[in-house]
Amino acid sequence: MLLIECPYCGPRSEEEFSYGGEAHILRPADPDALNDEQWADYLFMQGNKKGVFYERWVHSHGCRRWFNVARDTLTYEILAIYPMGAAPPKLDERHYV
Amino acid sequence: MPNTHLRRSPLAQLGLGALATNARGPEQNVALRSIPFQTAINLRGPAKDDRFARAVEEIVGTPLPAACRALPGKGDLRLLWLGPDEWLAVAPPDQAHLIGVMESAFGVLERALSGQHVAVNDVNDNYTTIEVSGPRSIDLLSKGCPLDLHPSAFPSGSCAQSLVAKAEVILDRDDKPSELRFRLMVRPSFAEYLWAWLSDAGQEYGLSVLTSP
Amino acid sequence: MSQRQNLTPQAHERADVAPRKHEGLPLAWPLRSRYIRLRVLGRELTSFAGCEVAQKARYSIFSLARNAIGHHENWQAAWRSPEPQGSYDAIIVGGGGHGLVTAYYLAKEHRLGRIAVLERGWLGGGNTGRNTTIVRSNYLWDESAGLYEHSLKLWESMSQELNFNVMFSQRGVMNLAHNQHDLRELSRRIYANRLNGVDSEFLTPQQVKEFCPIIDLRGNGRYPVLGASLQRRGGTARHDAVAWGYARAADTLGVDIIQECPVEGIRVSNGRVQGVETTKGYIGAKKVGLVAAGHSSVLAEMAGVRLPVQSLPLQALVSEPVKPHMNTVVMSNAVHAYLSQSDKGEMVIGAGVDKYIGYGQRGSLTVTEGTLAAICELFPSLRRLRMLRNWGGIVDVCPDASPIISKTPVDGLYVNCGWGTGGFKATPGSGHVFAHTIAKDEPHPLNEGFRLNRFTTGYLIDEHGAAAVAH
Amino acid sequence: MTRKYRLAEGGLIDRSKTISFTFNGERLTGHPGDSLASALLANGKRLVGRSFKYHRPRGIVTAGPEEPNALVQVGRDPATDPNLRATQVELFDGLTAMPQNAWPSLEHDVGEVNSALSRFFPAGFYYKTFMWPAGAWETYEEVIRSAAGLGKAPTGKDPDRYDKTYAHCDLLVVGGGPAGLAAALVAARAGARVILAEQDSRLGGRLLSEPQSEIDGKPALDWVEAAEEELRQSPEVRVLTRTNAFAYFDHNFVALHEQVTDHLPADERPVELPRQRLWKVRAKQVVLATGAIERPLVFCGNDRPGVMLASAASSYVKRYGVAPGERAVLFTNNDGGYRAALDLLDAGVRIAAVVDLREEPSGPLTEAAKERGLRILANYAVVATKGRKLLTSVSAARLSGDGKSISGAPQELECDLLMVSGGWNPTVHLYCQAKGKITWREDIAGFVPETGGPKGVSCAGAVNGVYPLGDCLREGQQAGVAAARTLGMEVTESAAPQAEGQDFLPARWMYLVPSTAPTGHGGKAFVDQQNDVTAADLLLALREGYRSIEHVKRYTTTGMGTDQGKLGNVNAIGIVAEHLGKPLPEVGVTTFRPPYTPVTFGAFMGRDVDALLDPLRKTPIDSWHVRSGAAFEDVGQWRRAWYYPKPGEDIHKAVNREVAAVRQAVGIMDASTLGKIDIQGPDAAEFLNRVYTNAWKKLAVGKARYGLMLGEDGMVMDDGVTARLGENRYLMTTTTGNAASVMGHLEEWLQTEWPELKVYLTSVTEQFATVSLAGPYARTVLAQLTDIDLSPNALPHMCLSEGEVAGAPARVVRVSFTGEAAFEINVPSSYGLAVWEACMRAGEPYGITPYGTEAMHVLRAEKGYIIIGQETDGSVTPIDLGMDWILSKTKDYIGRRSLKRPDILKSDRKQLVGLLTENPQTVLPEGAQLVEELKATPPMTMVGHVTSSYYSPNCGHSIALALVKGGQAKQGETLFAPMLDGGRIACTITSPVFFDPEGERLRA
Repeated sequence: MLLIECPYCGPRSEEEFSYGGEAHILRPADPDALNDEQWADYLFMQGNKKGVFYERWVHSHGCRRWFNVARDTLTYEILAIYPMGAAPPKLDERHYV
Repeated sequence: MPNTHLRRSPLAQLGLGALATNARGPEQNVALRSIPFQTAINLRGPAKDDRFARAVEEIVGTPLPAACRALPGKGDLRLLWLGPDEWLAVAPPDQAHLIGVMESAFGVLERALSGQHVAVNDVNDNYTTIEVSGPRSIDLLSKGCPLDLHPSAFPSGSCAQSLVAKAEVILDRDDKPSELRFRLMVRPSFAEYLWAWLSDAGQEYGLSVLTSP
Repeated sequence: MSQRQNLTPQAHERADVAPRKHEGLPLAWPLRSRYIRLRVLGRELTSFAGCEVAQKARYSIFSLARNAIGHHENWQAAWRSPEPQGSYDAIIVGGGGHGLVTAYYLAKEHRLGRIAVLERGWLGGGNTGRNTTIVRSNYLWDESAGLYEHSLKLWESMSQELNFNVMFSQRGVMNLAHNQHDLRELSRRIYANRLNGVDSEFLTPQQVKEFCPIIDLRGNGRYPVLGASLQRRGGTARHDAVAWGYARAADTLGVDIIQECPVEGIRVSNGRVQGVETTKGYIGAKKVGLVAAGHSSVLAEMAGVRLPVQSLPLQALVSEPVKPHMNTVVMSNAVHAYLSQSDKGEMVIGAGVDKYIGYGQRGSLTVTEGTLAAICELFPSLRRLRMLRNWGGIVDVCPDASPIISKTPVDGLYVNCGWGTGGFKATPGSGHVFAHTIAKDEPHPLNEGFRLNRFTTGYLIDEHGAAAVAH
Repeated sequence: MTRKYRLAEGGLIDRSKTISFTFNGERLTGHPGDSLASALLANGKRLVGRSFKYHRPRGIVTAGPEEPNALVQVGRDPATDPNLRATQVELFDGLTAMPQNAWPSLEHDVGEVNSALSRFFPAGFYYKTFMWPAGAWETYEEVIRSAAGLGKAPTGKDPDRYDKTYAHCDLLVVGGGPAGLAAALVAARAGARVILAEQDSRLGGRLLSEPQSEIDGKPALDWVEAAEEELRQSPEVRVLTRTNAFAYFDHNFVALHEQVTDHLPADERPVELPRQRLWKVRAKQVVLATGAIERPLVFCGNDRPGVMLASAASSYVKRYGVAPGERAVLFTNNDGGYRAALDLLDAGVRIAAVVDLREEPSGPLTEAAKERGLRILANYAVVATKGRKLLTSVSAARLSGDGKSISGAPQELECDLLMVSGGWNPTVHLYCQAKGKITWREDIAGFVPETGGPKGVSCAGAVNGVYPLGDCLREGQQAGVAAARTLGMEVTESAAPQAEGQDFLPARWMYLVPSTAPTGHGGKAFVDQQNDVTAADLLLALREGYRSIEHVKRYTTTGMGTDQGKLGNVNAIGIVAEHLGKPLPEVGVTTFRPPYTPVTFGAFMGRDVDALLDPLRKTPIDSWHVRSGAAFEDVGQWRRAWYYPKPGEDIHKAVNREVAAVRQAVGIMDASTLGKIDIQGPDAAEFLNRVYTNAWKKLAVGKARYGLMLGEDGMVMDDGVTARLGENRYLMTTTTGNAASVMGHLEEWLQTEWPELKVYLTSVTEQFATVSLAGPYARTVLAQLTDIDLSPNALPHMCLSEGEVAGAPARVVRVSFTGEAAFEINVPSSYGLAVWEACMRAGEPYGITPYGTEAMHVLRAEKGYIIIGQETDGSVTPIDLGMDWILSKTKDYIGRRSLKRPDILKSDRKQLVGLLTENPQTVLPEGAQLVEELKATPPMTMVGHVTSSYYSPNCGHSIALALVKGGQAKQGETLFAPMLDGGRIACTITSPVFFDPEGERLRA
């Protein structure tokens, strides 16, 4: 049961949020320039990191704003929260087998 | 002019009038009240732009509230923060003309603020209001609301969008000097559910139904 | 509803219901005859797949009685605990049900010589030992129905094939419909199942009540029961026994099962797999099959292969044991719950999937609350039962809620993952076709559709409706 | 029954009141303050249950939540609770309890035959047999199932109510013993918001059973009382007794289970109170003062009724004023165990002997026992016990030099109570759930929390392996101070409460006590009494290769009973470690899974039940539908009118009538549930261009257009009509079911991909009620109610106009989902009912007919219009639907690139077609699968399926829509729909448009 600090509303409970998967995947500017494999990569090959993962959340039952979260997907520790469009913070990798 | 007497509260089916009293009874530690037909205007715009903020203040009589806060304006109006570029002006039913005032004012403003844009939406009927008051209000709401409503975390003047049970609500805490008071703005289609839920959850505290304004 | 000719009870009673039991597959025979031979040979060492392995005494009521006299001190180990060899013909990464079955069939049907199963923890410690043990094959799409039905047939002869009682109990699986949309989808699936040769029938609410008397069809309900599909050949099995039974059988065929041996790297050169780095050192391999459920993408990434899977927490729970209270399996998509009673008497309940990636093997309380509220609504007599244990697994979910059983861009590297909530029931079939894929370097006809590149070409097999929970 | 077991004085019971209860049908008495277990003991009831597998007679072993044996069924069906631990059930007047798992009776249980045959039922026996003949398993299984299970589930609906609530605090203290109280007190004094959760009915923890202890020079219970008083008086403190902290989630979220009225007689339970409550606590800091549980010894015959934990025997004497036996033997491996012998001696119980595993017993309590003249058999072990339904004697024998076997002849000690102490297991469950790491402490032979654990969690007292009372108080206070300081609170330093107290050491650790015969060769030494797992079973598992502790657990089921191994697990690990020759910590522990003790399903449900399970959303016009006798269907959370049967009508007659009325006269429909999204901003058109497949930049103000929305995977996601209200303002409609998801989808793209677009989105679904008038007289009816010019020229198809309708401010849009000329009247939702009623009145002369969703489905199917979720299922592209015309070729949009993937371009994909049955009266079942070639038996190759199918009174025959492989090129071909009863329906592929293909009517 995560406690997520919405950058706009402050710390709120997990129930108020929805998940948006991996962050920093940009829609290709010219989709037609991509071959099928590249397009599939954009569409489906989302990261599934065990360790520090940069992901998107939306405060869906609150202010409805999207933002980015860096979270350890094993310990569920939240390491950073930053707005959409911002570059991800530099965090130490965590290696789990 | 529209015939406002044609309007019907989303809770009309419940026949609350027959149950309602004017004040909370001594054994009753929590009270519910239906407040239909409130004027509600959703306002979007650039918070950081002074001209926008000033224009809002001029119309509603209050500066833009800070995050998760609500401020009183003129004529019983309250301006609620909903998000970084979103507010809700709530006022009694007779203030419905404000929407026209805003639309034209911001229309002018938008043209003046080239590159900025503003949106105004009449959401009067998109919400109805249920007021929860009485000393056990926080206990009652906490049964369904994940927010920390303790005065140290959510003092009077706070507002938030959250959940109460399975209904999305806008909570606006506006205590009277001697009484905890929360206003819950909820979509009309959820109103019966929310009312039933609050009535059920409030049973153990003793529950009054107060007369609607 | 004659206007739509909706399924009437009469139509079903005399319908072409699939027989309750199926003959054992021909596949089972070679092993059985070997067993017979082995019994004659007694405890003699037999060479299998180039490896000296002590044959195991058969389990039976007689062996049990014999051993009782010997204070149970003469039982053999179900499997050896060997140290890894320097290299293998094939390495299966993941000692869950799917991995063990794969190894078993590689040895049994494809006669691969040296095979190892590498398990990071203990056999069956992942989703094999964490699921709600439901087995069924009533999937919508042809590809899924083919694979799961193949699997179901293997379930029907598994205990005999393995000489290990996996307690496969065909007590029927019901899927409930709660609204018109559910009914329409249910009907579509029943028709498809029947034409695919999968047993499936429609139950009216009254028939649902007769089949499972503790369901409250209406109550004050938000979710009335408007009908159900029933697969009578579906049911449950003892999950741990599946891992142990296949481990014992694979070990008998010479497969090295190496526990507590996490894989830390996969060596690839010239586009071909060379072996794996483990905590017990480097082990060479001509072929490597990844069967690691929630950890599949972590492993595949070691070989530079990206997989379209997300690893999500999935919860399950059991009640304290009570005397027999229900005799079937009930699933409800609308409220994300599935329920059966174990032989021990525990009510076994599957809950929903958490929405975010998590390797922590635990889920949110919210999910448990939602599931139990739904269970309490459908089965009001269960409200006073108490939750005894609650746990989480990591399910690997594909965008189309169907698995991947496939070659990969790396030669000699194969992947079997993305089972979401459907993995346990598929165990024998999945391992069987995966063994074929590894051995022949081409898919078995039954897993052709489940290739990795379907995400590129767009041939998705959307089974979201078939999964018991929303992904 | 004799009252000789109730002591003349002492205990925290109210002797002034006598209450009656029944057990096993017998009427017995006790006092307020008794547990069911203490009352049973007071009544001399020593046999209370039968074991799970062997049906062996069992008695009360503990005085707390770790009880493995005394499980009872309390209350009458349907308000009955199986598997309650008698040690935790508070006695109340009128309580009825029954023993479980015994038939025909507790005294004479036929299941006991299992015990005689037990050598054939070792661990895992079922994996090895019941396989012959193939397919007979289910027959065996029925027998096994009826023998298994413990209590009985209720058969009817639970009459009780449950509650749940969130709570927030600065500090959550779990455990109301001395350490927990000390922590709570100091934090409360610093002004912290504190929640103190205690599973017992009273605060005090171990002190309740050690009333002789002193704190700050006063009786310990006086200190407890003062502490409780102070805490209850503090406004920011919440003291929760009868509350079990059962699960620890991420970020300091802890779930508590409070039993609110279970302890009250049925007629004293306030109706307004729930039976139980689930607390969902988010704490900034947590102090776990969860204590420790005494560990039993594993020896032959250790499950006989009369064998009890030493600390439990003390509890019965000290807390409940009950002598748990008449003549006792103590079997211990540590000094602390002697406390029970002394307590019982003080209470006048004879102590036959102390059997001490230690070679040279010493320690303060041992010395006290020696002084009192107790007979101590040093370096001795209990090797057997006797007595069928109650212990009559134990055999003790001297240990060999290495302690691994017995030397010398056993001697028999007569007794009816054997008190056992094998050391203590710190209760680290919650700490482990909090992802704290534990470490093995050799000196106390226990797993304790590692120091420096997870953020915000600390442990205090016995859970840390700290036993002396004074140390527990000090640790508790320190933890409270540290928590408050972490939160930035001022804490004034004060001395911790002072108390004497001692450890239970020295001890001699032995996980499996040797017996006269090798393990498994006679006599059963139980590790897990509830699941009947013996030491021999563990060794068998190891022998068979199940060497991981998790395998041992699963193979033998040790620790999987309702007590979750609170007594047995460390012994099991110890035995496994010894056998494998590994250090104990290397074997490791099994996962500490929640809940700590079982929690009622009803508590998780709370009030999310019946009508409150899920919101049932109603439109502003819903009450009219109810009054008019509508049948409803649920669409997502919405309740929608399905059809309006008149007396004597079934669904078909009603729908046929409604469908005909729309085509021939005028129909009225409540379309308020459609999603509505206000889109404003200078880039609104560009935004629509990106999210819809067709072009939007040229739509004029006052006009509307149909749009199709795809997912980025190219699959159809939603559709609807969007109107341009102003220069920079549009109103989008979505399907009912997708309103929220479309809004989410649009916000996601806007905020995460296209933040540069100047667009604001606002959901206004419920701002408007939507009344749809359709049919030849729709215009005539509406014209009576409005000043808006409705003429086809002034308001043509797909145009809108604003004005007043029936006194309400309205926007009228000419949009049709029926193929008739139709007017969608949008009014603020509070006016919805009035406008609907006005339309009904105005339409009466024209035969206005309300129609529901079913008729709407038929009408649109006649026109070949799709319904999202019916013709589409997430795997259908617009090309498949024959809607290529709506795909812009000149701009990009979400999903466009995906439509160019090879498998999407194939011509044999399933495509939308119409179907006409051979017999026009036959209606294909929806969901029916289609084949080109019939075979006698399955499998048959399916080429498609029926998505929608109805009888069309307007066409005079049945119509169906279907998705068929390559269907668009197969017009005129015949397909068959095999029926479940062996029949088949032949049909011909046609165009999906069955009615008015030119669309003249809707433009009328």
